[in-house]
Amino acid sequence: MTTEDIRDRLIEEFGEESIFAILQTEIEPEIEIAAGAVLDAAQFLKGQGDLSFDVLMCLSALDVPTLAKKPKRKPKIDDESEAPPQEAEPEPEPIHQLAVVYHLFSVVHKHRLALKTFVAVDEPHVPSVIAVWPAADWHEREAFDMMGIQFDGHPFLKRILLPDDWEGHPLRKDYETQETYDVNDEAILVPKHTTATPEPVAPATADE
Amino acid sequence: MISNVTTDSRTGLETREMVLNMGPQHPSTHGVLRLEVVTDGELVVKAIPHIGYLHRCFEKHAEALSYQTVIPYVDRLDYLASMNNDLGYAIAVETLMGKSEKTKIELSDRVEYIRVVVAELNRIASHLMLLGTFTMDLGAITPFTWLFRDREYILDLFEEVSGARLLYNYIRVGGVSYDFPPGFEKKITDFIDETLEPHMAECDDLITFNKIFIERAADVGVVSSEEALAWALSGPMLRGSGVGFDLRKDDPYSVYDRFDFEVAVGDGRYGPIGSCWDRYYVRRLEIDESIKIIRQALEQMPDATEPDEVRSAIPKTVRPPEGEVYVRTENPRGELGFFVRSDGSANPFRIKGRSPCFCNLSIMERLSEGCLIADLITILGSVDIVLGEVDR
Amino acid sequence: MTLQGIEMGFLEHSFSSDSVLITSIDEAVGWARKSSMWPMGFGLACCAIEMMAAGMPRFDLDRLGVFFRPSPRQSDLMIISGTVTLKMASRVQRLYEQMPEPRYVISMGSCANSGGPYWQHGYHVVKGVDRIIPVDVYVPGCPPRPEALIEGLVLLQQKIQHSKTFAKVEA
Amino acid sequence: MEALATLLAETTGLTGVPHIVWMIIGGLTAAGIATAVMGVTPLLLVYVERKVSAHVQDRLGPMRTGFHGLLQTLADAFKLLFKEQIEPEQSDKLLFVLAPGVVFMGAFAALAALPLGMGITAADLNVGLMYILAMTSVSVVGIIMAGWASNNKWSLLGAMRSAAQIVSYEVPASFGVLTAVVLAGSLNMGEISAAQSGGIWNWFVFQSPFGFLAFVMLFIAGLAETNRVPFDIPEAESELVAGYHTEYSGMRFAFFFMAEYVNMLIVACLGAVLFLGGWNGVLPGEPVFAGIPWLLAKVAVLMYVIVWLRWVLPRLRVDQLMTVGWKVLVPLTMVTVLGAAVQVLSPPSTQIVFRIVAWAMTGVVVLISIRAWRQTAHVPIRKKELASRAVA
Repeated sequence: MTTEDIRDRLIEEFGEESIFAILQTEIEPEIEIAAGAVLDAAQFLKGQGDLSFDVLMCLSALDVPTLAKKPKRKPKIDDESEAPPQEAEPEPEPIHQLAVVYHLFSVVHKHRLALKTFVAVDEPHVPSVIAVWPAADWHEREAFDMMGIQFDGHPFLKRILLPDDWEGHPLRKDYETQETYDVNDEAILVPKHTTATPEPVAPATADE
Repeated sequence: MISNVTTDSRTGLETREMVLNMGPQHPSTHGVLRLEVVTDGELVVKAIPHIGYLHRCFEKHAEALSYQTVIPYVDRLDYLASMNNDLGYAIAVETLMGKSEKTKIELSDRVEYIRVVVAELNRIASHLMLLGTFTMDLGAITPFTWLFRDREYILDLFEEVSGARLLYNYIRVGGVSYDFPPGFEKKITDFIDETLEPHMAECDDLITFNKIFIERAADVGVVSSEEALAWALSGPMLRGSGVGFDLRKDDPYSVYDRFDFEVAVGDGRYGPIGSCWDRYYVRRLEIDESIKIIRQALEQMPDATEPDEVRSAIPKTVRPPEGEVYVRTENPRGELGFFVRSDGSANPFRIKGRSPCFCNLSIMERLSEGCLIADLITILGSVDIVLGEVDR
Repeated sequence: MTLQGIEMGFLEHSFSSDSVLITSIDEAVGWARKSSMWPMGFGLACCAIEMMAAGMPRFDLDRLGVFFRPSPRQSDLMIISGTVTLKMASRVQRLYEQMPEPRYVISMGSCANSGGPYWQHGYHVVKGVDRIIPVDVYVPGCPPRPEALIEGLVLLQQKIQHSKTFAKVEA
Repeated sequence: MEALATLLAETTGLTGVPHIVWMIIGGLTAAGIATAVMGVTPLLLVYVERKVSAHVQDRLGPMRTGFHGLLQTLADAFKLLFKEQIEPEQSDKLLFVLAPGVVFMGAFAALAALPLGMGITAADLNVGLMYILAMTSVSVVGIIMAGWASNNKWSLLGAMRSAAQIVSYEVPASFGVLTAVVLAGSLNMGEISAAQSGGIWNWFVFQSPFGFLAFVMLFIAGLAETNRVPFDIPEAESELVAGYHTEYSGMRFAFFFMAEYVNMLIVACLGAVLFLGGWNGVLPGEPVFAGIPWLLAKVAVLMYVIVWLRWVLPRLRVDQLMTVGWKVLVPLTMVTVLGAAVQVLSPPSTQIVFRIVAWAMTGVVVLISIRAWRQTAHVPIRKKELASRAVA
């Protein structure tokens, strides 16, 4: 089944307002989809016998702050179908967007597909797909931790890699490294890439 | 704190669940994993893994470095299988380069075979380590030292070819850093014939078919095949559950389609399919399969035609065209995927490592329900995690 | 305090000068301590694999009397083998505090020494374990070979042998 | 003590001194000897254990402290003496300090009734066996105290496991001991040993198949009571960090360590005295002074087996441990007691049948053990074994 066929099936099911362009065909077939339709599409893709995408290989989050500044990037990937609405505008404002990519694979049919959805950075809400693929659990938590994407319906959306009291989402392009961090009520300096020399603590068990 | 209180109806005594904190410093969490274990005596009610104690910001580093200089960081993801990591990353970037005719990289056959040989050797080394640590979790210390000793011979081979013992930085985008030294092929076959194979027989005698070992590992931590797919388990975790899915066979990369080998699958010899023993034995059998692949690869490998052949294809600066790829390879622990997005510059726009341990570990909470504390250690050992890769 | 920082209870003030006896006791204690360094079996990252390799048949740390203990209460030495992250830092500190005196720390590998390859963009990495606990010996390398770790242990042995427990130290 | 006092009085020839003085001197001497044994044996045993384990694992073991590391454990003990002793803040201070003493005392007190040769016993009690069984069980109280007082969940779990295990295995151990009692018709260790005099064919293992079975059961139960692999679950390193002594440092930890090795010695000694002929040699009519070397040799062999088993076996799980104890060992040892009674009551003409069966059983077990030992013992031996199998 080609990528076009899959897209047609999806459009048939969810309408053109939810399913957008094929972003990429060779190597990694990739279809863009509206954030609101992710959960339904996931159920559809897993449930249909001739599609049966039963494995969620990977769930990645992306930060695309400069997307609108370089409008020529998109048309190269996409040639024939309708472009995403935010890129259809002739002179776009620089929009800070986040994206989530779902890489799906079917063990039965041995075919793969990537779904991609864009959300605005100030309201990054995507429905959680845990109910369809339990594997999404930790991936979604990681995407929340690193990018700050809110997965609606996730039962335990907390930071997974960083400590709970961490500020900011480090993989965003505009992230500023924090300079100190409290360990046992004692601030440790987290130097930026400078020539600052570390000051070692004097050993308690002194020698000589 | 999750803690259920139940009151005995006759005596009126309260029973409270105990919350144990296992790790980050614990002898058998294989690094700095922390398990929050809710127990009722010896019974585990639930074990919640907490990760991130080794989060070394790999993905942030990758965005700030050029494509070739990311490789040392890739090495340090799964530090027991650096060659396999490098291979996965190199293939990912090469695939991305292949999107445009201008940047396409042609690899010579010799490079492909060298990559396969070192990757399979590293798979053996990594599995030796796992078999050892798993048996040590079950209380047998000697198999661990024996297998570690055999691993040292493989490290010697790697040292000869790459100069490093643990983190090799050997497979680069567009080739490998050095050709095999003269006579290296013979050293590999000598090692396999004289050391590895007899020692594996010894290991089988000592531990694999040991009655206590089977009693401890079989029938514990059973994962059904449907569950394994739903949780996106991969590698020996998936094959131990009876699904014969191996990327080297089902989605061949490099030159793996040219070899004749079998996919080891858990057969439930002692107890249900998908138990800890099955996962252990799949890894044990994969060592044999890797030996087969290495032998065939050394046989088919073309001779070096010119001294710098393995490096000639490496461009000075790697600048893939714009686009995204998700490339997956079979790591010793499962499916290692690299999602690479390029914006046409010399640095990757975004790299996400889909680490097999990360996904395999996420089923831990489900598996731990209702087992004994001792079983918890067994299950954790059979998942085979490397925290460098889980936390990245 | 004129005497060395180690609490010796009633022994602490009972010797007044650098007599031959005290020097010999110091030597004997130093010998015992250096011959029996029990590190905590505690691995952090890549370097932990090389630390394990050092304890395994090829290198065999047991020759030097180095014998891994699982509990911090029973160890004399902590080998920081790998990257210390901010999330881990408080744990490392607590483990260090749980060890009984006299205690020693070896910082193994570049990450523990200074943050190593993660110095530049490691927003979650402690740039050198000496920011949180005192370190006796630094072993460079990424990762250091087991031979390098053994060298570090031998250096620490020399340091222990030369340190004074009972004798007065000139200020 | 009585015997020692008499011996002293006779050898010195001072008949005028009242007997009570000799009793006191004899008692003090015996206590001195016991203390020396208590102090030196663990030092030696730990050294032996480290060396044996190293050789099993292809290592060298301690080499730098003294000739071939002979002074290693002395250095360890000396270091522990000068180590800070930590009392955790939330611990029950009194129990925490008392616990190592209680454990140590249990082992120490049991030594008193152990015979080293004909009449060479600190206290030659009529019910010596019962006394030893009782005293070795005292240490479980200390272990529970340690686990409770530490205020550490791992310690508590270890202590609970230990209590369950020791109490369970006390039953088969007692039945095993009872078999020897039935065969000899006495509870006095000296008389039991005397009943096996007159050559190797009179040792209980060779005299009666039930004696042999009981010996094996007693040995297994002894392993469990001393927390040795495969029954080391109370201090399972990979599960419970260090079990009940997790929070102990310095000399207090050393007390636990020493008590464990003295308990091992007691188990080996019991096995040798009750079933392996005690201080009787292989041939009848040997001189009396040969008794001590014979007994020590037998104890040494048993000790070696205990140490060797520790390094080649994985450990059981809690429920499996209980299964082995209650469902296998207890019924079997009951059978041996009954069988021994039947043998004692059956006519002398049938004794030859019992003896032949006993020899056959012993032979089979010894042959299997030797083969297993050749596969695991030491590098050169193992290499020979591997080579011989390759030819065949």
